[in-house]
Amino acid sequence: MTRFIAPLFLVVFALVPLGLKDPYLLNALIITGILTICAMSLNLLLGFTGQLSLGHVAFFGIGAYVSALTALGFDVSLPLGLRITHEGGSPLLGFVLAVGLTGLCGYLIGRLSFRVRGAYFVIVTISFAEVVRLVALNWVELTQGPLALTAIPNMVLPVPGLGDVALRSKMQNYYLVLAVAAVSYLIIARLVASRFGRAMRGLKENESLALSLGINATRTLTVAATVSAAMAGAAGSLYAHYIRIIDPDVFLFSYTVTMVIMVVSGGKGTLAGPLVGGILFGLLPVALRPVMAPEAQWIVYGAILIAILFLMPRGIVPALESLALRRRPAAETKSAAKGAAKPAEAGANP
Amino acid sequence: ADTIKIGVNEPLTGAFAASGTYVVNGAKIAADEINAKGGVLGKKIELVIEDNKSNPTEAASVAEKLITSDKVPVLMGSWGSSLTLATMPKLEEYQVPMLVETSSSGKITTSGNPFIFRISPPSSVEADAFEPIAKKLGLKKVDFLVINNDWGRGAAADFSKMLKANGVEVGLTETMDQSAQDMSAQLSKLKASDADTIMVTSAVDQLTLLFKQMAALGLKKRVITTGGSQNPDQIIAQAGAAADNTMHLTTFLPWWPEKTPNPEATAYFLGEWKKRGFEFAGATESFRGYDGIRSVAAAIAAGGGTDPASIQKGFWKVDIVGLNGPIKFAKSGPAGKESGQSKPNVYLIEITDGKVKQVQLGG
Amino acid sequence: MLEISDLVCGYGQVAALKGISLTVGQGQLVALVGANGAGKSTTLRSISGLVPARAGAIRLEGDDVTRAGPQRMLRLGVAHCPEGRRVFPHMSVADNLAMGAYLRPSDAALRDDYARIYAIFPRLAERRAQMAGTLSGGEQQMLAIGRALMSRPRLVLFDEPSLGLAPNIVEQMFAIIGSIRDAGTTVLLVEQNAFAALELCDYAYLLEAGRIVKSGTGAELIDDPHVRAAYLGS
Amino acid sequence: MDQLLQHILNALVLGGTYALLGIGLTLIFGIMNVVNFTHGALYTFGGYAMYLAAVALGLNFFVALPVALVAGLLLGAFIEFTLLRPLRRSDIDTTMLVMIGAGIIMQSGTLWIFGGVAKAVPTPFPAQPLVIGPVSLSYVNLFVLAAAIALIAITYFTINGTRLGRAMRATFQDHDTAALMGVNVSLIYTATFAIGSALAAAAGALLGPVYVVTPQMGELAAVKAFAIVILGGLGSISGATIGGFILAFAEELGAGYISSGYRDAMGFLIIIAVLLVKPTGLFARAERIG
Amino acid sequence: MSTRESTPMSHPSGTAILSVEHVGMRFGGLTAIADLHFDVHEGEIVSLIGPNGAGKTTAFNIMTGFLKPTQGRVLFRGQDLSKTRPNEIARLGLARTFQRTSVFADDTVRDNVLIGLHRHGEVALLDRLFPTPRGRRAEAAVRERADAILDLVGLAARADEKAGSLSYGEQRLVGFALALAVEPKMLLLDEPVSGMNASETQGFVRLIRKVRDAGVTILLVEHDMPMVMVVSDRIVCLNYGRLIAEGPPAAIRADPKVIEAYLGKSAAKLEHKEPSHA
Ligand SMILES: Nc1ncnc2c1ncn2[C@@H]1O[C@H](COP(=O)(O)OP(=O)(O)OP(=O)(O)O)[C@@H](O)[C@H]1O
Ligand SMILES: Nc1ncnc2c1ncn2[C@@H]1O[C@H](COP(=O)(O)OP(=O)(O)OP(=O)(O)O)[C@@H](O)[C@H]1O
Ligand SMILES: [Mg+2]
Ligand SMILES: [Mg+2]
Repeated sequence: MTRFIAPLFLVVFALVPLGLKDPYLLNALIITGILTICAMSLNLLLGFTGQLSLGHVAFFGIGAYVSALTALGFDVSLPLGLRITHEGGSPLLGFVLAVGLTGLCGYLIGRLSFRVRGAYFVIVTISFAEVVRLVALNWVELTQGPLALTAIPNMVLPVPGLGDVALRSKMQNYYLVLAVAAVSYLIIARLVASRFGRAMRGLKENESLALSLGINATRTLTVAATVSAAMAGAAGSLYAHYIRIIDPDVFLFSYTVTMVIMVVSGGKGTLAGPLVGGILFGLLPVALRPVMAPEAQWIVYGAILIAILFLMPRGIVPALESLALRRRPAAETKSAAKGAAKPAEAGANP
Repeated sequence: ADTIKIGVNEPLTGAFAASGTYVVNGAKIAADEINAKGGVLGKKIELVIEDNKSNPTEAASVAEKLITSDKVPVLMGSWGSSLTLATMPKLEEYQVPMLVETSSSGKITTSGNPFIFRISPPSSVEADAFEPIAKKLGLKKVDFLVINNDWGRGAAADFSKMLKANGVEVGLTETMDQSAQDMSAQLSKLKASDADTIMVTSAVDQLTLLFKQMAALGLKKRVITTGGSQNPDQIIAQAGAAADNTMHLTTFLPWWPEKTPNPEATAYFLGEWKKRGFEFAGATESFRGYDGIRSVAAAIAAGGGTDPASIQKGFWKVDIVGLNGPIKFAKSGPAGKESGQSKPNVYLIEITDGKVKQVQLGG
Repeated sequence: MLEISDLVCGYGQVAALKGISLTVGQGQLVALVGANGAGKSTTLRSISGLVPARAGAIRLEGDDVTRAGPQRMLRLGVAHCPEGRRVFPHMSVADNLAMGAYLRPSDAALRDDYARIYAIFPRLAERRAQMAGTLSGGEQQMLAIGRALMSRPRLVLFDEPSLGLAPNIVEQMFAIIGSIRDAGTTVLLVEQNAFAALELCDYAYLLEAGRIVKSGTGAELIDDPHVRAAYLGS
Repeated sequence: MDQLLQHILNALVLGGTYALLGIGLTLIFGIMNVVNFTHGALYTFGGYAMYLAAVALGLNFFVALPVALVAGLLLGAFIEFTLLRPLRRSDIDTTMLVMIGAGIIMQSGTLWIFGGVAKAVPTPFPAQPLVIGPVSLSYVNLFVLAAAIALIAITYFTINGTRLGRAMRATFQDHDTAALMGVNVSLIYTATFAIGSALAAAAGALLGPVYVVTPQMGELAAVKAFAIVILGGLGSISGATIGGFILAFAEELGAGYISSGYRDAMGFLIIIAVLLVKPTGLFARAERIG
Repeated sequence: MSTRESTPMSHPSGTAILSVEHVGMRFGGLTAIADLHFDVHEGEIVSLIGPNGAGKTTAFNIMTGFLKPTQGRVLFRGQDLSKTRPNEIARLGLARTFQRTSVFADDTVRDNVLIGLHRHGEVALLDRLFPTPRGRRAEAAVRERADAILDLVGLAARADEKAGSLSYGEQRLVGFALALAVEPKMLLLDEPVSGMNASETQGFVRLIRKVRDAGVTILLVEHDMPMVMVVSDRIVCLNYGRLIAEGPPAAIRADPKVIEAYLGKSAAKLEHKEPSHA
């Protein structure tokens, strides 16, 4: 049943702009879409490999900066008298470079930090994001630091017959985000369904057992981290060319928190989870804004988050799934609820 | 419509909540005053206040909402420079002018956005105003300690330039994170340097901490703060004796309404401020909101229309006396796409024995 | 001492016990045998209160304890030595034993109890300060047994205590269980080493797929052709 | 040289406060395995509790401190009881998210009630610093260091030397088996969270008067606390203490001699470096496989 | 302590598939294994026995790369495993089970085996990104293999249940099925029949014989002496990390050192019971 969520979303959201002319809501949907791409990419790590990255915003931010700097150009001097000057180029090239470079960052971080797991991985990712933020803040020559990169051009796409088209309108950006989201979803879906997905699942549940079965932990996790980072980088690039100004605030921890909220509330480790969570928590603030005081909006936001988890501890999509299961004949329903004692689980031996 | 809407895009939650709230309170006083006097162009003005959550993405979204959903023809905002910068593409997109009441980044008025009108001084303006004072104080060597954002960095750069041009030596430039609470490392380093003066740029909370920590470290040098967000009364209340003998560059003198460029308005504003139960301490920040809305109203009146284009034109004709000096927009930025920048007065005050006193420079 | 009637319990939608009744007399050693998944461990878990009963009753010396939690059961003198060791991995051997005596922290006899356990399992004495999680499997099993005895129970539930123990230790362990019984403690024993358990016990029950299918003295069950074929491997 | 001495002294004082931040979290995150996103909010809560007790109620500073600590204890117990207990068997990400929600509510609630303007809490200590040769140090910092060391010592003893502490460790290693030992598992969950919260609140109450109290004061504190806990090894009180001092020295010397812009990066760089060399943290606990 | 010289003669046909060469392992001050030295030959079933804490599991952990020995090395089919990681060792064809039950508790039993079969159904990137018929065929083939393995170990009826909800004994079978899914050349089994009763054990003996006959060499750690005696071609006995005896079951059963350290009185029973197992 939840299999149909994604195609349904695609159809519905492809039709939305035809009926919806309010640019503010379209803007909200674009931002939500960008964050949802991030959430999907985070889900690949958190949901499918069980590794929580609380530094995911780093890839988003790096993607944004790489893409913006590629488009704007820069001129930096490096130690040893080196000097790099770049004239500024196509935003599309920026997008490609953003994906490539964040993928590379993801790969390196993966190589380095998958020597550590669990809580240690969490802190390495937080640390990485914090260090990157401080570099963006302090390397003024390259990033303009807190003075921000402004006047970033809109994304440009080559359209056959029309030459290069700058995506200025909301509608164009909306469909661009939708397309990138769809492609990301497809990549994750196929990856997870493959044998590679099985390897991720094995590692998530019982690492030493997975190793003993020949699953290459480092490679599997590194591939997941690379793909995940590249997607977040793509989202960052879309963001930079849409908002058109970035400063070190793109590395705000609260973006990571938002991504985590989207993934876990929707249902981590499910394909549709981040979509559902993303749309919900992307649009919730928009819905709350007109009805109450600013502080109250946050309080209600937090309360709704808690309420969802109380009702559906494993997230919305898994809850829908087990609801669907319960409707079927009782014989098939070996329910999802975790049993009481689990002989195999306790203790030190992983 | 029978009212004229003014969009107010300020941080009411998140890191800058305190400042944004001050500005909004000042804005409300101005709006009520204007409406009590009959409004503008025969219509009442209506503030549409939105919280940008101290987050640039939200600031842009809020601008979008105010312009497209609430259909405001003019905006005021957005306190922090990155918040303001994030809204600027939207102004261009929808051709709606915005009055900038607090942000200090030079980029705001130099990047060729003709919809921007700013009443707060960028640090270069402040530095220029400081030039005669610096000479009189006889500064020899100056270190900087600034908040690590556009405001602090901009101040350090502009003041250094001005000081060097005047033959004053510039030593260290240390930065501190926006949310940092412990600055003892930076201060110990500054203590050991041979400069006679430290110029500090940061918000009031961090200044309070700095003065306390300076006292704890026994750091006794001349300290001058810039940026006008010092809120001296709060500093005195919270840092106590540690704040003694610190000097502050400020743009508003609420302690002596009679000395301000517009004593009448100042008295009214402070009276209202008190009547509404706000603490006196906040006046030094909230007056920007008050002046901002008054400037917007003046622009509407001068432009003669309630559409964005008339208001934008009207801004160029604004000529009123704000609480900190004349508000009149001069052209700034690339030709043909200039933004407006007003040049406020700058004063130097000093805290002695828990009291604020103006440093008379005899000029 | 312990009386179970028509006990039903399970996990999620699965019923692991489908109405079992059994009795353990004061001072008796009763064995519970059955195939993998028959529900032996579940029976012990529901007695000690880890798995709630869905129907039926558990009575201890006549009092209804069906809904009593683990803490209350232990206070009443029922100790449960769980299947699969379940030692506290990041606590030392000595701390694990101390946990066994959690409910009687200031008992003067505690020292004697440590000494007694260390005497039974000298290996544990050698490893007093080692983290339990790094012990070998058999060492952990010794610790689990010792820990259960630390509470000075009147009724002990042993779930496969011989699991992973070397043959000479298994022998020793059965001797210990026998001597516990001889000292007046009641024992309910679940064992895969059915032959040894049946030889030792006073009375035995055979559990299959959540139901008691046979009961009798150990010797009777050993001689039962079905038991011989299905559980004793001959 | 004088500057170095001063830096070292600063780092010692700062290290004490960091250690204090870390130990509350090491209980909840390290031992209980709850990724506690309310830690920062509890720290803030301690600051405001101190403000209310000392300024609004006018209590003596040394009376207000324990009041704030007890308030933290009660709030922690309340959070555990209402938010964590119903989700006891859920996985760590679910409870983490609930804690995120609770943290958001607490922070926004504080802003709503107290406004964004910083509050100051007066201390009875002399404003003049203690000057020893070329270095100086404020009395209030000295007091905080002493209080931090005392709290750390008490916590260390409670966890490692008492029956309660043993029951805590046992419960979070295997709660079913702990229940079989006669431990009242629910009580232990509540107690552990409450103690961890009380320590966070104590840190806020001690540091609030040193700094100022704002609704955001907990944000940075929480991130540092996580770093400290992991640097020292999860669940290890002595590890968290040492982690706190390491972080303090890294920041202080990094800012003093490398670049103040990268001050906060120093700690994180050290963390990355340490974990690369010793992936299990500085004070790993032994594990075995098979 | 070196009785190993006899092996080449007693197995003229076998070449060593696994050689443990003077391996030592220390944990802090504790010597878990000291100078362990023995070979296993292709097609053999060898048992590694010894008292609790003698170092058997530690030896397995070294052979499969989970621990790096502090001394000595292990060769598998001539290849030195010193620098090889656990997953690479599994790919070389050396699989193991764990003493502690170890399954993917949240997955169904079939999915467990599918994870074990992760190397199968290797499909091209294109097939991975789009559901091509070829990809689907490969997937079906893998599922078939998984069901065959479950059939073999007798878990077919439980295939759709969560592995974590199985009873202890059943989970041990899942562990065995997982090791088989690796398609090993050699299997290391750590107490596979613990938690099984005598009849179940007999079934398991038949199972491993079948596996051996399919060409898989087996090294077994087990405390169930009747089973060890009946199934082993050869037995290696450790005590305190040292090899104290090595030889065919009959010799080990009678070895006074082994009786003293390990077998106890049960040694006598073994002789008497053995025929009934054969
Ligand atoms: N935590 C659990 N969740 C769901 N089902 C469970 C759980 N634990 C046990 N079961 C099921 O309950 C039934 C009885 O299990 P139990 O552990 O009592 O068997 P047992 O007789 O002790 O078997 P063994 O000899 O293998 O230990 C089995 O079918 C098992 O699958
Ligand atoms: N990580 C570790 N740290 C410290 N000591 C360890 C560690 N792993 C094993 N040991 C010790 O090494 C010795 C050998 O352990 P091992 O698990 O190999 O024994 P074993 O022969 O498998 O015993 P059993 O038959 O009881 O399973 C034991 O005394 C154990 O306590
Ligand atoms: Mg069992
Ligand atoms: Mg072992």
